[in-house]
Amino acid sequence: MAELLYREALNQALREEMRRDPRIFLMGEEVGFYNGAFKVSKGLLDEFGARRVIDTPITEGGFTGVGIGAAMVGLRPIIEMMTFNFAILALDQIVNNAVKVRYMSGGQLAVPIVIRGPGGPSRQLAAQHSQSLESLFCHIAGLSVVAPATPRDAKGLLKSAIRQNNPIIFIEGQELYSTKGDVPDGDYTIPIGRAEVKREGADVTIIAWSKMLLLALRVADDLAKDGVNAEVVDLRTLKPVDYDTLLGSVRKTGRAVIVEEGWKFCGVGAQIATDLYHRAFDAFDAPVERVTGYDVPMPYAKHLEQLALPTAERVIEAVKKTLYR
Amino acid sequence: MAELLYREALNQALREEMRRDPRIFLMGEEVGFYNGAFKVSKGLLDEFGARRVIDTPITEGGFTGVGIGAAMVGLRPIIEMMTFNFAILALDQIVNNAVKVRYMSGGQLAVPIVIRGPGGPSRQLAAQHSQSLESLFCHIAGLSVVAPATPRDAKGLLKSAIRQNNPIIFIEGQELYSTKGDVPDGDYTIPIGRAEVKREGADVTIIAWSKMLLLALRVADDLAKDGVNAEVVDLRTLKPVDYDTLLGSVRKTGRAVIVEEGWKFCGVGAQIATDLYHRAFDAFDAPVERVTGYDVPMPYAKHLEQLALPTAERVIEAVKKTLYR
Amino acid sequence: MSPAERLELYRQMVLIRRFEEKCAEMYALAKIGGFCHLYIGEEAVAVGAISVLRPDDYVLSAYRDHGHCLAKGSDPKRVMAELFGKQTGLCKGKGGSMHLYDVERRFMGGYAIVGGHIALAAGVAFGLTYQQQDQVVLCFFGEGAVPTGVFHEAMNIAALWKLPVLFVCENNRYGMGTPVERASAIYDIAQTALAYDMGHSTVDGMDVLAVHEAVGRIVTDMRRTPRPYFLEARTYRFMGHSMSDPAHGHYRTKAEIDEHKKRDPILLFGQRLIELGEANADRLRTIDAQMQQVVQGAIDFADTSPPAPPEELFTDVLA
Amino acid sequence: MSPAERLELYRQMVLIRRFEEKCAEMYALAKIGGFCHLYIGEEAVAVGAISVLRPDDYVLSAYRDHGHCLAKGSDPKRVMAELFGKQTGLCKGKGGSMHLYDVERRFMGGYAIVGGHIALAAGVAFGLTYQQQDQVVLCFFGEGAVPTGVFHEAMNIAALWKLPVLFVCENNRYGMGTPVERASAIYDIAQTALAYDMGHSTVDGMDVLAVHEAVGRIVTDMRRTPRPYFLEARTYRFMGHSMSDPAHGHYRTKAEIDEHKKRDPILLFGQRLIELGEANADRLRTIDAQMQQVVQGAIDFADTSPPAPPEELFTDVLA
Ligand SMILES: Cc1ncc(C[n+]2csc(CCOP(=O)(O)OP(=O)(O)O)c2C)c(N)n1
Ligand SMILES: Cc1ncc(C[n+]2csc(CCOP(=O)(O)OP(=O)(O)O)c2C)c(N)n1
Ligand SMILES: [Mg+2]
Ligand SMILES: [Mg+2]
Repeated sequence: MAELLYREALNQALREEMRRDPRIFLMGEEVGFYNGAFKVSKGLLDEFGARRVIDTPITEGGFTGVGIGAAMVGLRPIIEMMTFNFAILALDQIVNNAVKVRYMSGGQLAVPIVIRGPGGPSRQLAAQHSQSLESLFCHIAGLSVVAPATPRDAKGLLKSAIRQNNPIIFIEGQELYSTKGDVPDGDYTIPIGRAEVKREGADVTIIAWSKMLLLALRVADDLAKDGVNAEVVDLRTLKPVDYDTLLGSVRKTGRAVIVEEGWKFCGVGAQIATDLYHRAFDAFDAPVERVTGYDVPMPYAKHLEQLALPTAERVIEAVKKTLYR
Repeated sequence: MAELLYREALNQALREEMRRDPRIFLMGEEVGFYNGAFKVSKGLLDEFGARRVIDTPITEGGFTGVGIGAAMVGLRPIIEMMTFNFAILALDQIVNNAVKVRYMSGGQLAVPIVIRGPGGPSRQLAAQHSQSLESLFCHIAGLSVVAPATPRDAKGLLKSAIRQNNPIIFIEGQELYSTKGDVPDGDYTIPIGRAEVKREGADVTIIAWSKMLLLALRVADDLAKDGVNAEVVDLRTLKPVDYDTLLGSVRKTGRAVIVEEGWKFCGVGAQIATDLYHRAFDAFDAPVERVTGYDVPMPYAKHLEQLALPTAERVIEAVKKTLYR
Repeated sequence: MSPAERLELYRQMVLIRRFEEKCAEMYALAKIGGFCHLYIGEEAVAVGAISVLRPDDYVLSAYRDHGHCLAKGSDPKRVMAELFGKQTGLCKGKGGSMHLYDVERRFMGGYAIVGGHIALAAGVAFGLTYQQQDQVVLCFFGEGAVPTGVFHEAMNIAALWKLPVLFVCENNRYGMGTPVERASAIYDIAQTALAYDMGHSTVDGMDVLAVHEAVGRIVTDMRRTPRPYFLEARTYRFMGHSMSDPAHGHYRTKAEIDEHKKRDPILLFGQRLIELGEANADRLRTIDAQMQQVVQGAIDFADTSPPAPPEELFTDVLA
Repeated sequence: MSPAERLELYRQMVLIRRFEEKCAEMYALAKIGGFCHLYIGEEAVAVGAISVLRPDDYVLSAYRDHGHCLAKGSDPKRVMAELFGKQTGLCKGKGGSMHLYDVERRFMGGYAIVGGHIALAAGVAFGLTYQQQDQVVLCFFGEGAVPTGVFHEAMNIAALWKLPVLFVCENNRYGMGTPVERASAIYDIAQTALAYDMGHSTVDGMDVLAVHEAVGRIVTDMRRTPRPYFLEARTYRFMGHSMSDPAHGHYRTKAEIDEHKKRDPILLFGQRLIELGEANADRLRTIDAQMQQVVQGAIDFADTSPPAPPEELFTDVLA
């Protein structure tokens, strides 16, 4: 067990997996000589060389397509989006090629590709650089989407993502890179598709992922002082959803609040809420509450940006609503 | 009142609006000399000339950006996507420019642009050409999304879309172009953001849009023989959602089935179901049922394609579930 | 190239022609559905170019892909069965006309998003270089794909990284109803390679030997010194853009088509073989008859093959 | 061009330089946040090019946009207030450093998706042509945008439709840490225009008069005969890519930067003015002092301005 930064944990996962399997390569903007825009790939060029750690021109669609093509001939590409904002430019390659080549070919091909990078709003980066796009990817049939919140989950989930054989979206919290946490030594994996109860409680279930998990845990502590004992579930994998864990929790608490940093309409929270109702209609003592980013482009000004995103106050208010307080 | 094809109704809307306002132009692939891949723009080049009916190279991102730029200097572009499958290539322009320029400029600019074209799975066109992408657009803050099911709604809603001052996604049913319906003569509009009860009933509410409305109405007739009196609500505008109409119906029936042709996860139906529960938790006598396309790429083979999409059988089954039959 | 090899080229072109003529019939009978884009008139490009390749070289194409797939050696039976949407099709009926795949023969697919597969082709070439293999990749696409952004992104990457991919632009003068003059700022499409310091040239796409020789030179050089190349093949589509499009909409005249049909690649090559004394009219007729039999065999196979079982809807989504 | 006009160019370059030096300070004090990309070293490009324009001509830029915005005549006070995220900013604090807009002055925005705004610029030019107006559009972007697909789509459309847009590529040799040699298959970026039969040339981006003259010729011609043009301005960024990037990461040496600083555009132009006898050292020092005052005034204005009220979060989403 060592205390590592989230970015260091990801770096370890990349390094260990690349040592294990020579078919794995890392491709993206500034991943090599620059050691990564957020230093996640620090030192990888030195260790693995320019053949396996490849800097690209600014062509997200192009190099994502290149990664898919390489996967079609047996390689295992890891494509870094400098930030997920730019993945929109690769969306056609992801939607129409990465996830469909296998099906269209009747199973002749597989596309084991990890598309990873930082996501989520980040300090005053404004409308074009500050947004949560995970729900867009979650809608696509055949895509798995992962969004770890802790260094331990980041390393273990990235290893699982790299080892599985299908296109997967791996969204790192841009604001989490410098957060610390205990990480088991050496090789371990965290299974894809498993949520985790990060805090036990009996009164209400707060469901969150990525940066919002930290908010949820903070809120849970505040609520405890108020005598409200909140259970906090870290979704970790957004798709496929681990309904067993979620249902186990809401059956116990009868109440759920979903905290989501992105836009509300057609967000992941909508899917989860609907499915929970559908599978445990009678378990709910109150409607599911959703706390999300507001449906506006992200403003630059700090004070407006803070208002645009979920706050502790809004989460607490939502929890109290579920408790009819 | 005249009976028109869906495509003819759209053609009338385009023609009448272009006559009304010289700032409106139509741009896209094959919209001019070819009269439109689906003949929606038939005759417009002859009437308005190549200055206002503009054929483009195959560059969805590029010409959508051109449209946005033109809107920034006072024009009112209508951008045709030959099919909405290709709009993915324009998504960055839509998400990061069309819907954000106004906000980023602090209100100095407006972007009155209509992005329209056929959407939805269509006869054996297979994975890359046969999919429903409306939910992707619905997730984007600041975007309105319209999907008319009848010739009357198509004309009236397209006129409203053209006259409003913001980016709007207008999805025509690729399989509806040759359907017929009564269309009022001359100039009329249908307001954006208003659903319509297309069939009254008291036992269950079936919510659908675009091609799925026709399925819902057919099913409602079958159910009637079974003594089940279904109300069918045509969403028409997917965002913003007309909750007054939806709530009016479910408060009456206590049961809802949402029929959606696209993929289930993070689909429009998830948002609607969650919101209905949230606003009328106690109105429901049964969980909302969703009938959607299965989460697979679209197969080419006809018999598999049919299985991939919502069928009358699946809708009826869902209705019966809500009735505990 | 030996007389036998030349006859083989003729055989392939005739096979593709007869195969697709039947496709048109079968489409009319609704045995084939979806979008179906015929390659009739352009056969010399696929046949001439692919004839240069080793079996382990790779080919990717757009949606007008029947010819490339057959030229790469796929069994006409399984191709036709795919078009019929049958279990015995190359892709179990899941891909259809626009998405043929035959990975065993290194035919890596037909793609329906214009330009999208060009990046994949560069990726396949990247994969080969990464694994220090000496195969090459041929990527076919229409001139309509040249304005697309992804084409340019792939061109730059391929040139920058010296990837062994030959970009074969099948310039048939039209993208659906749009003549190249109204879609591209340059008429001489090969000129686009200047933006990437990439080797480039133009070849008569109606002359199968010219294509064979040009691609031969390029591929030999590419195996020696890996680097991409851009080849513009001037050709012409005799049929409509797809089965749902008339042969001549008002975007081109029947006279124009007839003019081009005088240079029908099969006609030209047949005459050439006769001039060379490598075949006579009878021999050519025999080949034609044989190919018609092969195609009929494919039809029968497809017709009598079972459809994929319903479970197939949910398979092949994930590996 | 008159001596007074030349002095005005000098004044503008110094204003931008002093303005951005203060930005760096204010960023360190956390009065400015987000990504902040300084233009220091590249001032001659924006000032030389925009000095040619009429007030009703249009300019668009990428995220390194302070210089273009100021050169187009925006009030330094409102620009600085925008960077401070204040209500009095050009965009009420909603845009920030990467998204400055001053529509009254026809500065149509700074954009942060590399390449994305190039299509918008073509669109503005399309809109002008559509309305039969004779303005021109200047679109600034870095050499890192040249590989992007949208750049190429816009180039082809602009050339095909003869749109009055001047593409000004500010080639400062690096895209973040990537030297142009590792991002582009061509070193002479202007060559990219060959793929579109578009007029193109390269100019010394450290020489404000050279830029002024080159753009002058191009714009005069463009007003007479509307058609796009591609100008590569060779320049150099003295600071890091953004405030969060050191001036020289290990991607370039301090020595390299110092070498380029010898050709600091303000230094060069000051010497030139003295040679021309149009200014002496004192005069230049006075201008400098004046500009420092202007910048201080902007800081004070921004500092004392109120933030936007909370309701502003929800305004300007829809028109
Ligand atoms: C990105 C995209 N936009 C539009 C289309 C619709 N479309 C299909 S084929 C075609 C014309 C392509 O012409 P070309 O590339 O010259 O190939 P050809 O059909 O002539 O062989 C178009 C516009 C598409 N499939 N993909
Ligand atoms: C589509 C996209 N990909 C990646 C980025 C991240 N990024 C921001 S600036 C930049 C480098 C751009 O270099 P260049 O175009 O030369 O402009 P310069 O910064 O040198 O002025 C990159 C990669 C982005 N903003 N947009
Ligand atoms: Mg063509
Ligand atoms: Mg640069």
